[in-house]
Amino acid sequence: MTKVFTRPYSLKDVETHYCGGCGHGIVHRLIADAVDELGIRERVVGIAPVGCAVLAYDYFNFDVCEAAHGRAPAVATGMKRARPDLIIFAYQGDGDLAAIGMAEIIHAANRGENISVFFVNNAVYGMTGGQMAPTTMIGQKTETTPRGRLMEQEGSPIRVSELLAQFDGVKFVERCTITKPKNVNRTKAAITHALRMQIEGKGFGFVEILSPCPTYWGLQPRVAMKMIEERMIEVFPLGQLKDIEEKK
Amino acid sequence: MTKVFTRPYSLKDVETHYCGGCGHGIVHRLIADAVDELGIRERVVGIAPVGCAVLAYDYFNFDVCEAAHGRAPAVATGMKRARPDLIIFAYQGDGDLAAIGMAEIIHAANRGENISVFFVNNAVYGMTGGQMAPTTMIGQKTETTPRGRLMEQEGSPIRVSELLAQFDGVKFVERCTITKPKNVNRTKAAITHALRMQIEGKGFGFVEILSPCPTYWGLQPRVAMKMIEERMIEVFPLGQLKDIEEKK
Amino acid sequence: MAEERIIIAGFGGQGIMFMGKLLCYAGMMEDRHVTYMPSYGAEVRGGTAYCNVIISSEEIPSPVVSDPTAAIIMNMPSLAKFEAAVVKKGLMVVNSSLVTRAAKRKDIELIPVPATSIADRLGNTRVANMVALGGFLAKRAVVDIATVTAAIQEILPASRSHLIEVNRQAIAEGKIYVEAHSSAAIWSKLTRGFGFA
Amino acid sequence: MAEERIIIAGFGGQGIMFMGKLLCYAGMMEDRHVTYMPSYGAEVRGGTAYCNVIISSEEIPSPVVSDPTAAIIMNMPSLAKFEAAVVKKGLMVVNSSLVTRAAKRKDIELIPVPATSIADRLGNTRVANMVALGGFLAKRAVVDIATVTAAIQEILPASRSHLIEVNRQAIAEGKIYVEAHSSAAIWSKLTRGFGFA
Amino acid sequence: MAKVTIITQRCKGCELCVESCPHGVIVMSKSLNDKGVHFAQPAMLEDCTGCALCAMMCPEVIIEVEK
Amino acid sequence: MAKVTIITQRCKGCELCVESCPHGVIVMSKSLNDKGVHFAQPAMLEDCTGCALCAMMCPEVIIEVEK
Amino acid sequence: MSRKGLMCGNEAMAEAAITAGCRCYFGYPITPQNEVTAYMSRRMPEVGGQFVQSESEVAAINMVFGAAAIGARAFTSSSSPGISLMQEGISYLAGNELPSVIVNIMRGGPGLGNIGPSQADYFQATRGGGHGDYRTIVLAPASVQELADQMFLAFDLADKYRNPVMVIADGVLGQIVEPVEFSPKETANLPKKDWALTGCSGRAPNKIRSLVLGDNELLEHNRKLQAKYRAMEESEIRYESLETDGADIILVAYGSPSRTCRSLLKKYRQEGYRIGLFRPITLWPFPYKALAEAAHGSRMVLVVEMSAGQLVEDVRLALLNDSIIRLLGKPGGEVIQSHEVQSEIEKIIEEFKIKGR
Amino acid sequence: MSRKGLMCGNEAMAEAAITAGCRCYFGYPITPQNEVTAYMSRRMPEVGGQFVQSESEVAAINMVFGAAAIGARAFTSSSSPGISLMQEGISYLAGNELPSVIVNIMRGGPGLGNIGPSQADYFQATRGGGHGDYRTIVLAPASVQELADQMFLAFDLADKYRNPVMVIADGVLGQIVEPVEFSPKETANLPKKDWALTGCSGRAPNKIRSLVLGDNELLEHNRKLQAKYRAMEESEIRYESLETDGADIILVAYGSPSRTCRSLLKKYRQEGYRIGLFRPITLWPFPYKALAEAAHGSRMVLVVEMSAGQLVEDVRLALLNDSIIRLLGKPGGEVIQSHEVQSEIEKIIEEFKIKGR
Ligand SMILES: Cc1ncc(C[n+]2csc(CCOP(=O)(O)OP(=O)(O)O)c2C)c(N)n1
Ligand SMILES: Cc1ncc(C[n+]2csc(CCOP(=O)(O)OP(=O)(O)O)c2C)c(N)n1
Ligand code: SF4
Ligand code: SF4
Ligand code: SF4
Ligand code: SF4
Ligand code: SF4
Ligand code: SF4
Ligand SMILES: [Mg+2]
Ligand SMILES: [Mg+2]
Repeated sequence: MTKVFTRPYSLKDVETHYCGGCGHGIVHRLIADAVDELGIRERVVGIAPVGCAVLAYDYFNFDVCEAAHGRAPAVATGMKRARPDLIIFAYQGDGDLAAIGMAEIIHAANRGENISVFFVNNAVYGMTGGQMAPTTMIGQKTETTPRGRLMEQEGSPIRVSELLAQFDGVKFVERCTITKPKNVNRTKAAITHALRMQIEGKGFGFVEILSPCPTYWGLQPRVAMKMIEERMIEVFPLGQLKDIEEKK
Repeated sequence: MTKVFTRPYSLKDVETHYCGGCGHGIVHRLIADAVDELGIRERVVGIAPVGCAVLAYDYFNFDVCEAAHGRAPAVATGMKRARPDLIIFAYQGDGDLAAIGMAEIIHAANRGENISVFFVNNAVYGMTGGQMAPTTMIGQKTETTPRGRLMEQEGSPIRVSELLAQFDGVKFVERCTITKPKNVNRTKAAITHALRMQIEGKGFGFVEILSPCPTYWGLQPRVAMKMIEERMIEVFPLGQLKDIEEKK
Repeated sequence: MAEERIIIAGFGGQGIMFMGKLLCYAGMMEDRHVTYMPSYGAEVRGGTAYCNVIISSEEIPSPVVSDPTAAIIMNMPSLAKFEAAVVKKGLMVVNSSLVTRAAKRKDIELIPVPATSIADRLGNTRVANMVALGGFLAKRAVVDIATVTAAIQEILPASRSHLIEVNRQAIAEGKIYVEAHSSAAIWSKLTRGFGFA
Repeated sequence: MAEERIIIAGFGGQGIMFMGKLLCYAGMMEDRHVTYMPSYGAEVRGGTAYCNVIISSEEIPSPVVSDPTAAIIMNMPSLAKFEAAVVKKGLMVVNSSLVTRAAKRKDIELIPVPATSIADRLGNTRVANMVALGGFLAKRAVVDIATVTAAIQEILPASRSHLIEVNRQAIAEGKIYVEAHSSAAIWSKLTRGFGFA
Repeated sequence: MAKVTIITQRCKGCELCVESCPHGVIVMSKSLNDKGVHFAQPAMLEDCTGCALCAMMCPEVIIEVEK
Repeated sequence: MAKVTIITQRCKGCELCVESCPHGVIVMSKSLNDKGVHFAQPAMLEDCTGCALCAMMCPEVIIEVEK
Repeated sequence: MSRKGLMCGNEAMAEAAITAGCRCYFGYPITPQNEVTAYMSRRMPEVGGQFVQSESEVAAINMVFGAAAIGARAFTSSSSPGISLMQEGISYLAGNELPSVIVNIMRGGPGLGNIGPSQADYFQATRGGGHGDYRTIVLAPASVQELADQMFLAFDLADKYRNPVMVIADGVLGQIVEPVEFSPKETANLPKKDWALTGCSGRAPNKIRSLVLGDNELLEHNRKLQAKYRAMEESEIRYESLETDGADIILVAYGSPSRTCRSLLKKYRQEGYRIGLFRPITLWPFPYKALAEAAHGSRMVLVVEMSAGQLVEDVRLALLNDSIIRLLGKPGGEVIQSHEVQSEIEKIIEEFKIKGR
Repeated sequence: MSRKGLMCGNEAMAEAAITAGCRCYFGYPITPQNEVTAYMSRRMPEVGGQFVQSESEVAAINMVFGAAAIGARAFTSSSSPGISLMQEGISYLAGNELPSVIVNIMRGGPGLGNIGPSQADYFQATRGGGHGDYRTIVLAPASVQELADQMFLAFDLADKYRNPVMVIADGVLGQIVEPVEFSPKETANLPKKDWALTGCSGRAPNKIRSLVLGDNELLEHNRKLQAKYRAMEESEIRYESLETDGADIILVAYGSPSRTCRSLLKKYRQEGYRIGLFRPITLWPFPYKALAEAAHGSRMVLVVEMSAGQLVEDVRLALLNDSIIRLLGKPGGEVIQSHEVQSEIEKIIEEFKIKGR
């Protein structure tokens, strides 16, 4: 018998601290798979966000760095400018990237830094206990929107992929999800594509991943996945928003 | 004889510190005119940026406040939330608004704060001596792009109006300029419109004004105005980008 | 009882904080001096969670419990972490459904309660905390069970009021279980490891 | 000359800083000890700009000039600001094209130079600074005019090298002007206000 | 026949594997692991096609599939 | 005939008014104001229509127009 | 009307602010003060106030700036890294003399650190982590009740002096649940906010700005600020001195460690040892004189703090005598246990042959 | 190779960094240090280095973080308000032990203040304006040459201790133009950066993080940091003591005021007064002992600083004797004039009947 699925080498064989059914674990695996397949484990450097994925350096089996809340794109810029031969990716949550870190992601994107950003959008602040994120959906109840998010009070969910796709410096943007195997594979392809473009010096790649936070959505993991398909995709449509490699 | 043009009451009768031919003076006058015409001098509060217009509180004849560099939209949010009956506007430069203050403007816009923002885009940091701004044009020489701005190195100029127009919370966006009387009047109309919408509680209004910095463009004021018409408008097209009052 | 200093520990998600707050609230309702301090400290999701509760007839100088007079241990890592801290002759209530190794201390009173199994039986694994609390109250009546029931009503949000009954029932079951198992019988089981459930 | 402490003051845009740097650079070329300190201080655009230059045969402890031995005053506000500071018997060169009130100090050597007008005549208002500098050097030969001309060549960016000649000429004109006007003649004019230009 | 192995002590009981298996191979245990969790376990292994869909969905990456 | 007044001591010599006057009414002075600036001044006032285009363009807002 | 209830420190602080008339809260989530944001999101709409979850701490402090500038009572809260991000804003608030309240529920650092309780932002709060010569009054509560009481006080002091006021507490105080009562006091005779930007109706325009460019203008402004700070030092020093009279050993602590110390006082007094506790309540202005007096004649002063040694510097400045000062400092977000203090005390007793009964 | 030229302090600092092997500069414009950004934008491409005009100071310090994490020499510079915005980042650099250099060309505050020269960020630099128990070495140059020399030193010290190093100078020093020479020294025997994130080729993965969650882990980490800080106090104290032996009056000053003081020494010595100057060069670690020794036997210590009184606190901690310390503090971005120092000295001479020749 041959192994048809095993843990990627780039993912340490340890238990995560994530809640059961959390999407972060799946996304970690996909990144590790992509790194293995591209054969870049020995020259990749990851940047962990401040958010539930803060301990990513304990899970990835390659060099990983912490970054202050929201500043991963600036940290990535510093790294890539100093060592263009390294492959740099930032892993960020929606609070991290779209709230406190909005200026940093926009400017790194606009400068067209040759880095890859993996954006895990779970529509909530997981790590701090389920507060509203910039991507929280209208009507969604969170710790800080006990009556549900109101457009009039808190504005609409921010569509980061659409926002970033506009900048000339950005070369690849895709929004994916991990609700079922097909989507998981599509996500892996997008992650791989972004990294490959970086390897080839083609510039800034961005993959947004709609991901469940069963804990702060107050839903069973399976139901949370359904929720993404039934509600979240409506607000954050899946698909490739930009790819300079695509023939038009 | 009747006076067909006199200094607006909302503009103090003092000399400015601006260089000869600087656009800030014209924009100040337009805001003062609008405030006079709307009869809101006694309930308007302006917010001066950090930039050449930092001393705006010495020129406007109504209540004006300083804000830390880039944070005027946050300051405006605090004011308007505390006193919705006041009319609050932020006056910002391109370094202030589009570099250090990018997160604040985007989030105030997305929340749809009922405020008005007047954005003076002169494609350069005037106050600090002519460094590159996020809106500096490709090829433009500045203190910090001695070889001219390079797309590959510093990215493309950021089109803030286009960026903000996308947010649901934003109700009015127009890009104007002040190169000649016709454009000056168009700018005044836009400023007045934004303020009127605020008065009527209709939400976030944004007016971008292409404005010359003859000093750091190294051009005669008249030539600087030509430069806007010949080069800058190409990159930053004039016109209304959004108006919820407009029948579609 | 002058002062009871209690540590409650388990996995995040086992309702550890709710137990602590409940005890504390009941104490206040009975006009005791109370403090409650969660360990929001070292761990994030998935780790061990614990809290400190002090119920006293006098003012409480410090809310920090370093020498607990009692501990309620809901899972294995918590046993390792707190076993040594309990004062001599102190009480340790253990969720024997999940704690499958015997405690080492012989100088404390050890009360195993198969809280998770009993809760499973009641149809809601999540009330294992209340089963354990019932067991604890059977041994240390720091507050009246009636007060605790009243306190549940106070602190459960209206949206969860349908859960009051199962919580009440779980407390009762825990108390009954402990009362039914004489300590002699328990000690003998202990030496064989927790064989319940 | 052991130490010359010079203040140069005028509007932003009059090339005040360039004058200062030039003097300083020339001083260094002649192996003097030099410091130059701009007043990037209190004012922003449109205000008064000034700088401090010290040229000395000894080490210079502090670059701050609070008691200038000489001042070059390019506009009216600068006169008000620095007139009192100049040491007794010190030198004050004044751009009489723009400074239309007489100085109050009688205990200093006052040299009016219609620098802006002369520069206008040379076809470039902007070299008024060099005219005044020429006037200053006529009175205080802290550095050689040849050195200054060489220094201009060094510090003007290549893109502006076509301006070297007019700058050189302006210095010469300033020097000639001052040499041509005996101080007696000047004193008499002073009492009538600066009537040049 | 394919083989699916799960490190059950690390299972968090999210049931995403169960949900994704097209053949109902994986079921949740009645008993608890040390975490107090009803864990996932392969039941009708004979139905397993080795498609690895279960493994792809497991956030803990504790499912291995051989064929 | 209209009348244009300029506070010449505050003029910064930017010439935007000159540029915008359709009738060439405003010219720059030969002499300097206290700032050392060749200032703007209305010259052929008889041609002035009082359109105020000059005033609209003046950053210093020192032009007044009467008609 | 006074309400008694069981609340965690964070909630008590939030409710106290509302009772003090604050209707503007701007904040960004961070552990261990998330209960404030959650509470305010619920309560503010109930009382007709404003809760904005800001996009960052930088935005939060500047929203406070805006609300304060129009004369409203506003506050924000955060924890260590978030407070670091506010340093520019706090300097602006001080420079512009805007009354405002900032709460720091401190956690372990430096960097991301952990979320354990800490007192390692003492220097930042008392010396000014921002730029320029400014001071904020710094209050240090030691119980949930005091946290509530000091929120009233903080708003009053802020208004009285037109100055930002900080309340700093280790994470324990934010998290512990204790009974608390809200008894809104008659607010002191506070100055009118005629400087506020409320629209220039019936008066000349106001401006609020810290940029002052004239010759010596900023110097004058600073002198004025310094005079205000001297006035605070004159009038606003607060502390608690427990059995320090004639004590051989004096413990110095604030916040939750002061409670651990207090719990030991009785024990040692019962054994006949003369041991006292000095607890600064205002960390700035610091009770230098009072501490010097309290420590007069004592053999040893033991400073107990959850940091590597910051409060101890003020104790040194108070006593100007290093030989009688000892530090029990515990950095890294870890609670100081009773037995740790005890063992330091035992060492002192032994070393100095201090007698019990 | 050594080059001599006339440069302003800002440019000299920038060139020195390049000579020290720094190929990464990240910064945001602010007066009075704009010459650095301008210079770097020109020079970095010439030497194959990177200049990024960051979107803000927050971004700049985090770019430095990134470059430092992969083992490069990186630096940023700013002025007071910008440095306040970097406080979180500096705490992260310290917590993560990343060698890096931060320059603060101080201006008048608080708030926007003005762009005049100032020394009012002394507390921020020496006590840590960020959160948590951390220290940065703080160097204080007094001339353009020293600014250049200290940049070499700063990079070496940063690498030696894996710690951020700050260079702070009042605006005068950034702006003045003086002759300067760059003589790249043999770099000391610096530790290998085997902790850097360079790709895990041929070794186990490295991680850089300041979040440490295990029981007492952060405590241990802090103890390690503290031990490092003690080592710095042991080895890195630098100062200049001029004619302090047997002096009646000792001036204490750093940066450009120290030059004003120095210019008075000669004058007074000529008149037969015994007057000396003590100039701390490292502000942290502060030369407490050296100052105590220098001041031993003197009648009065006059602290001269461009702030309302911050350095003076370290002088008090050094001398533990308030009665001989006097302060000439000038806040608000104003230069201290020679005659102001002189008049303070005259007062002391008179009051203490100090004799000249
Ligand atoms: C400066 C600062 N502000 C706030 C925090 C607290 N904080 C930690 S994680 C987080 C948000 C996490 O949300 P997100 O980025 O969406 O990640 P998730 O946990 O949802 O994956 C916040 C606010 C912090 N650590 N630092
Ligand atoms: C925190 C901070 N960073 C930097 C500065 C310095 N600074 C003042 S104005 C300015 C940029 C001004 O440019 P812009 O906003 O375009 O206004 P303009 O002068 O062009 O009108 C900068 C960087 C500052 N005052 N504060
Ligand atoms: S809180 Fe949400 S995002 Fe965080 S680990 Fe749990 S499920 Fe995942
Ligand atoms: S520098 Fe430019 S923007 Fe600033 S006042 Fe001068 S012309 Fe206007
Ligand atoms: S490999 Fe496929 S068939 Fe087998 S258990 Fe997994 S999902 Fe089911
Ligand atoms: S997906 Fe993984 S963690 Fe979830 S139930 Fe299945 S085996 Fe367990
Ligand atoms: S009013 Fe019209 S016509 Fe008259 S000067 Fe002005 S622009 Fe010319
Ligand atoms: S537009 Fe105004 S400032 Fe410019 S030249 Fe004309 S009058 Fe003078
Ligand atoms: Mg999230
Ligand atoms: Mg600009």
